[in-house]
Amino acid sequence: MKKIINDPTTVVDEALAGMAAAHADLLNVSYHPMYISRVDAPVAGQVALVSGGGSGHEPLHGGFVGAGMLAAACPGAIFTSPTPDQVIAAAQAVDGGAGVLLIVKNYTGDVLNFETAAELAEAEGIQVATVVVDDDVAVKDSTWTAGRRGVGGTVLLEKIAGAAAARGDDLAAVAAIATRVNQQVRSMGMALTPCTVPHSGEPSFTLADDEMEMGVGIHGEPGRERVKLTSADEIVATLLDSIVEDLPFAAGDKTLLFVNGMGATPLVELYLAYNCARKYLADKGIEVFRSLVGNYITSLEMQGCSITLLKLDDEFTELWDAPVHTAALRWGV
Amino acid sequence: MKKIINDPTTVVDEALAGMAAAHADLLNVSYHPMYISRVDAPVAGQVALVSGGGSGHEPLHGGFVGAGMLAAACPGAIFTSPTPDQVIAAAQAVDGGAGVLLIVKNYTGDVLNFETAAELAEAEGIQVATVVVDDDVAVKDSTWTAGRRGVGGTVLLEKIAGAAAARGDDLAAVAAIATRVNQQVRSMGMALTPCTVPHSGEPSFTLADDEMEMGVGIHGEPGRERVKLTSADEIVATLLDSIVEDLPFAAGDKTLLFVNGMGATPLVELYLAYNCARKYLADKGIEVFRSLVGNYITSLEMQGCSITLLKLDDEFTELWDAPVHTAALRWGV
Amino acid sequence: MTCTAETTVAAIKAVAATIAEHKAELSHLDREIGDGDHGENLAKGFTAVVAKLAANSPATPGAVLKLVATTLISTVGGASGPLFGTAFLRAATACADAPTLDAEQVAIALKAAVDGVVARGKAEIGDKTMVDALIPAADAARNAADAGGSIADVLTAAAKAGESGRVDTIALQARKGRASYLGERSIGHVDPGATSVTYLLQTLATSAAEG
Amino acid sequence: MTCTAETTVAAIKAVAATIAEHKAELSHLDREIGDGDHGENLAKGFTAVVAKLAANSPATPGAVLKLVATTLISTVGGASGPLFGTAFLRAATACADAPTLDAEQVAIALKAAVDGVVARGKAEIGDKTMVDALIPAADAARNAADAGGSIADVLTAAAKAGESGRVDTIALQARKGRASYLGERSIGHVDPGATSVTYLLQTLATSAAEG
Ligand SMILES: Nc1ncnc2c1ncn2[C@@H]1O[C@H](COP(=O)(O)OP(=O)(O)O)[C@@H](O)[C@H]1O
Ligand SMILES: Nc1ncnc2c1ncn2[C@@H]1O[C@H](COP(=O)(O)OP(=O)(O)O)[C@@H](O)[C@H]1O
Ligand SMILES: [Mg+2]
Ligand SMILES: [Mg+2]
Ligand SMILES: [Mg+2]
Ligand SMILES: [Mg+2]
Repeated sequence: MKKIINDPTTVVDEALAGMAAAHADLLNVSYHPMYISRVDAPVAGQVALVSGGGSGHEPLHGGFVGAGMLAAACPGAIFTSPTPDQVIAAAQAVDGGAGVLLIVKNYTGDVLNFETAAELAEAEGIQVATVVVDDDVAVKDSTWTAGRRGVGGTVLLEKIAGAAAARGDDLAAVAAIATRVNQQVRSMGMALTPCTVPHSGEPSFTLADDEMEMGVGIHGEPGRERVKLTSADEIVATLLDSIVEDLPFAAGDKTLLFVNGMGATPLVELYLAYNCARKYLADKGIEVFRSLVGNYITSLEMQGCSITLLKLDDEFTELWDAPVHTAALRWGV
Repeated sequence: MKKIINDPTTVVDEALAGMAAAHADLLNVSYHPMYISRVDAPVAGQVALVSGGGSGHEPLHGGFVGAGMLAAACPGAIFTSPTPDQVIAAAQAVDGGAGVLLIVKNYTGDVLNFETAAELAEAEGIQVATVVVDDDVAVKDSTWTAGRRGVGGTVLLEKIAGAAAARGDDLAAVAAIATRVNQQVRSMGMALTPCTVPHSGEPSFTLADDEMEMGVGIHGEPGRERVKLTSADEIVATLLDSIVEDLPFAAGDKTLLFVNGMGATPLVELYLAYNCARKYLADKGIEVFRSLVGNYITSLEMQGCSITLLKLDDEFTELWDAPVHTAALRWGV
Repeated sequence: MTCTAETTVAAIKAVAATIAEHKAELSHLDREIGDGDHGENLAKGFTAVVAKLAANSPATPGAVLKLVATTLISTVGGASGPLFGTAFLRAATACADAPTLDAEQVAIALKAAVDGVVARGKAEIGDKTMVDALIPAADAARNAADAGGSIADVLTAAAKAGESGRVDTIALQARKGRASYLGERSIGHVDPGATSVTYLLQTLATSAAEG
Repeated sequence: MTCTAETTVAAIKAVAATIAEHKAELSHLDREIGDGDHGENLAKGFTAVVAKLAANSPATPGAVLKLVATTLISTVGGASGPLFGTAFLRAATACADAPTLDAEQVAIALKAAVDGVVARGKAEIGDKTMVDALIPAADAARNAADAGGSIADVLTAAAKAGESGRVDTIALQARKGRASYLGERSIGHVDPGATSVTYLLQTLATSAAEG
């Protein structure tokens, strides 16, 4: 295992200290329990978005804390969901009286811990709503599984719901918009290489030099199937075939196309994949109206990419374009 | 070689097409000869910054084209400097009558090609000034080498000089500020893994599982020395020892600390390294007044990082804080 | 013997030692069909539990189990954190403030713990989770108690049944938790959570026999 | 024989073939002490040259060399682009619009090319660059011409001297170009540019001998 670290057991704490120092103008960090909150929280009268999950997906979620997006993020150990006490403390710290929306990626661990937290936070008198993100089309019918995973759609949902909260929508309205984003977004990912969790030191899976993993998750867990490495055009077509037919997306739809890197795939490959996706969607008459390309929801140093497609309406577009000021996404301010 | 590409010979063209599509609001792209220019170029009466170099360092330079930074970027083949005809065409396209500043990283290839271009552009009646960036302290005395390489300092120089051009400074003044940045900035990098140039298919060098390369460049070229992998604290201290003693930086100095990823190092490690650097500089009484953490000048999928330290004065700080609107750096707008 | 606060603390410390010992193995199993952190998650939690038990000395078995529960909930994370936490919490509630427990009470507490895991995680027998070890374990404990067995007999029976339920998970396709994402590729691997709960039961059994 | 536009075109095409053939080898050498693109850079350039020569038929050797120069400058990139480009440009200027060249003129053209490389790159003998092959080559060509040799004699002498200069680069520490960043670690590797110019000279010699 080759990493720039001091001690596998302190990676998250040290990285968090770095984030706090690098973005002191944006973020406050609490260590016991661990959460990141926007420096101006609580914002009175504004719904507060609280998300979280295992670490190792940076910039998700901490990089999205700030005006127009998340009020707080709760980082767990690497690839391990946070614990309820973190979520409760974060909710208490950022609740501006308008309630807290918990944004949870659909993994058993995250769901169970946030469920426990929600129960206890409500007991503390905090108004809580929860949205569970499950946009990963690689996972089959949920009667046979824990259900679809929350992946790239989470980034778009946090931005759009954050803008709704910033414009003053109440908890029910923000939760409704978040739920609607989850209904309109689909994603799928692939990996060329595994990643290595620091405290384990072992690659999360092994691939031959000519193999890739399609439908991979964001925790280095193996995906839907292992196939021979093919061209970028074929990779993108495989991902988009599943995405487009699932919603389904149809000719004339206006979309936001998000090409995401798993952490170790260079920008040149991501823009190349984005170009393949544009050609694919153009052939289907699907319009790309907004775009995001880069490493936003990652799996440590995994090589690979995921594609997320969101069906836009005017409200989503307006909320996407609204100002945001976080460490990882910033515009309009 | 595992990459998300279609054909090693068309990687740069396809990635550029993706960039053009993803950032149509910001960028125009010319393919023959190849250059990226800001969509509103030429800006009448404003000095135009033109940079360029081999591809594979994304977002450098194309990701820095836009208001407040570069007017144009000329991408060469991967790790190969662009050719003079690209630079001349770009200069002609973006010259707003106030002249063109060529920003060149100090590599023989880049210097020779930009030199040739400058001669020809001047022959075309364009006012040209050139600044050569050579901030890499890993390279020893230039009487024994081609001179220090241009690395991380290039990013800061392009931002600060771009802000000077945006505020209306004339060519001599912008060139003077760029030169002053180059005098006040120092960098050094290291690698945990090599990278693979698509058309070659071979790793740029080989490292044992317990080895790292200190003083590595950004072209996968080997560095100053190969040593055993150590802790993040030791790695950062080695880089900063060379950087701090070189300028030298002294207690009380206000600095901009830039921790850069080589492309495949996850953000969690970069923030951890940033934290190590903050502790190191605090011990020396050097103040970190501005910060940048992320993958901004990369070597394809190389794992590793570089540290860049710029001695700030009020003018540099004001120009750094000035609005910038590019694909990779954006604030204040 | 009967189960007191002291023997419960001793048993929990023994469990912490077992988990620490098998940490790498549990994470390895989790790498095969999950995300490779099960061993670390539990080890982190039980290390915290041992620290808590060093600082506090709860008066009853139930109070010990409650301290274990809250500590695991706030330190483990992942799926197993709330599940182990709920199990210990329900067991604690079942024990109420009884100063000591007999075999019958132990069987009841175990059943309550298992019901709690099922209620939280909504997994059924055959879903390839810790439930496949826990349900047979609770049933076997009940039978042993009805047969008038000692606490050691009850826990030994539970551990045996848990072990065979654990082995049965190898042939199963996961329908809950991360492993379910693998579909048929989850078949042929033993479930990490079923393994950790079996180690837990075995350790409780031995420390009851020794104690 | 004398050198005409036709024989020059033929020679350049032969050079393009040689470079294509040794592309991987040249990039491999460049990986050892550079950035691994020397072969690709030159192959790209000479492929473009061949295309240009298919579309145009310059009237004189000088015009052929000029076309080669401008094409290389606008297609190769890297250090070798401007250096090869300057070399061909200076040679073209030396040939002016002479319809044919004799051995003396070839030696003069070669000297002009080498002077151009030195002027652009500012490398000296011993810096471990293409200059270590080129300077001895130009000197040898001069001597062969003075001795009344044919064009083939002149180019063969140049190629021989270039080859030994190329081999000498192995022992040198680079002081120019990327390889210089390696300091002492550049010792023990042959310089890629010295190798490519030697291939170029050898190909010119053989095609002169055959032509
Ligand atoms: N819904 C569920 N009900 C019961 N047990 C479950 C459920 N989901 C997962 N588990 C158990 O949790 C174990 C994995 O725990 P762990 O690795 O610590 O959490 P995570 O999967 O979040 O990384 C599985 O082996 C399985 O036994
Ligand atoms: N200053 C210089 N003068 C002469 N030749 C040089 C100089 N710098 C580099 N070279 C030659 O260029 C060769 C490398 O060319 P190439 O790999 O195409 O360019 P780059 O180094 O930009 O990748 C070296 O092997 C060396 O022979
Ligand atoms: Mg986990
Ligand atoms: Mg090169
Ligand atoms: Mg796990
Ligand atoms: Mg090279």
